[in-house]
Amino acid sequence: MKINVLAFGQIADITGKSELEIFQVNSTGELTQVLEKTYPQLKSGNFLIAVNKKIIQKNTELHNEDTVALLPPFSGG
Amino acid sequence: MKINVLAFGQIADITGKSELEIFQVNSTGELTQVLEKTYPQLKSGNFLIAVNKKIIQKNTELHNEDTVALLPPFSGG
Amino acid sequence: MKSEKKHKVFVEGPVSPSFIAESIEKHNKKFSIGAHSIFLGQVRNDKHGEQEVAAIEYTSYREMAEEKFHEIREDAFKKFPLICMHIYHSLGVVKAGEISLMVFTSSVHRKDAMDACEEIVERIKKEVPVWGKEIFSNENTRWKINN
Amino acid sequence: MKSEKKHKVFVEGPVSPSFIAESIEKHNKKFSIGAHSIFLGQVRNDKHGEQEVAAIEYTSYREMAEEKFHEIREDAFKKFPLICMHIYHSLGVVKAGEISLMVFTSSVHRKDAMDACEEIVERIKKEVPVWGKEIFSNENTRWKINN
Repeated sequence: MKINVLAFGQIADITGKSELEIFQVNSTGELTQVLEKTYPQLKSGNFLIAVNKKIIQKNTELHNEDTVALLPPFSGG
Repeated sequence: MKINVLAFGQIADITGKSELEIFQVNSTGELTQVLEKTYPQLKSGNFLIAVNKKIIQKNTELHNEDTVALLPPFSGG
Repeated sequence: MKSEKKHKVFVEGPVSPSFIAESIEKHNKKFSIGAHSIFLGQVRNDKHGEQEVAAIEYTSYREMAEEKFHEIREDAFKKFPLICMHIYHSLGVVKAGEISLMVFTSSVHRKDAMDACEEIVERIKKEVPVWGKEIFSNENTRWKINN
Repeated sequence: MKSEKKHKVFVEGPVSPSFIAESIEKHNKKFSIGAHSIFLGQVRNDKHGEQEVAAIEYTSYREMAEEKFHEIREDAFKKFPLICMHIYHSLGVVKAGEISLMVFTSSVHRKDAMDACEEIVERIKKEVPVWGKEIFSNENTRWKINN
């Protein structure tokens, strides 16, 4: 069970890299708990989560090779 | 007492010229009566009247050398 | 009246894309601008029975139109926090597919430029004494009606 | 997904005025168009204390952004009777005074192009995963916040 994690903007500044692999997590809730242990600054929670490019609003089950993106507030344009 | 009359667009098509001089009229009402005698097609009344570049909404007194413009519906842009 | 001369609106013939590009480029030292809104009016080949519009010939009551453009300009600067505003309108013949009106507003934030641009376009259509004569492919003509 | 490739949105660096002119010119054989509405986002030299923004570096979650641009495009064509729509957004460094976003809509009548353009710009700002990093003259950086 492997989850590909993508970090952007301010979140990538915190993680220090834009791609991570996280193993043995079954939901987005578990994933963020794991990430927050390694990167306590993520606890501020100022980001949305997209699973396979779709933004999710609540805890979501994950499957092997899913891609989870951590999206800080957009500032394009 | 001389009034300079400017005609534009469809109105100039009716009058056949874009500039006219009309004498001895004291108001826009009198002026249009005079014009309608010469150009009966003006009776349709599909135009606004500007006195010295300001559109007027009701019968307006005229003075020597005033400029009265006959303005059919605008279609710029 | 001097400020009207500074802001020449009427151009002979169409507003060209290269002219528009130059207008845009001139703003690249105005560092407080965050948003430009540009409206372009293009001549359509409207059908009328079997004929279609090949061009529009624009005429104007020029002195009054220039005063009205000035008034619209001043009102927009009062109502919206604009940094720049440019209006160009064609006189003479503009062919189908060519551009006859450009309204170009610039502001710090997008909403002001967009709202101002829209309002200026509406006012030009309603208030400025300009007339378009549609010239059909067979050389018949008809006075354009704005909606 | 094929149609996203047909409508490439991201460009490296700024959107140049000459590119905008070419985009406009390409519509001069589309004779049913009566109105173009163009929005341009320009990089401001916003002040932060004593520093000022010299440039913005744009990054994106590209695959998701392209899907979102596609969705915004499809929705706009469904909602408004548009003839054409073009969206260009910069990636990489865009200096103050340069253009980082162009939304270009065309329709028969002006209201459709203007309303669509405005709605597309709002949706891009809110929904598309793009991030701007402000680079100050002293090379400090700060993540941009949209309002």
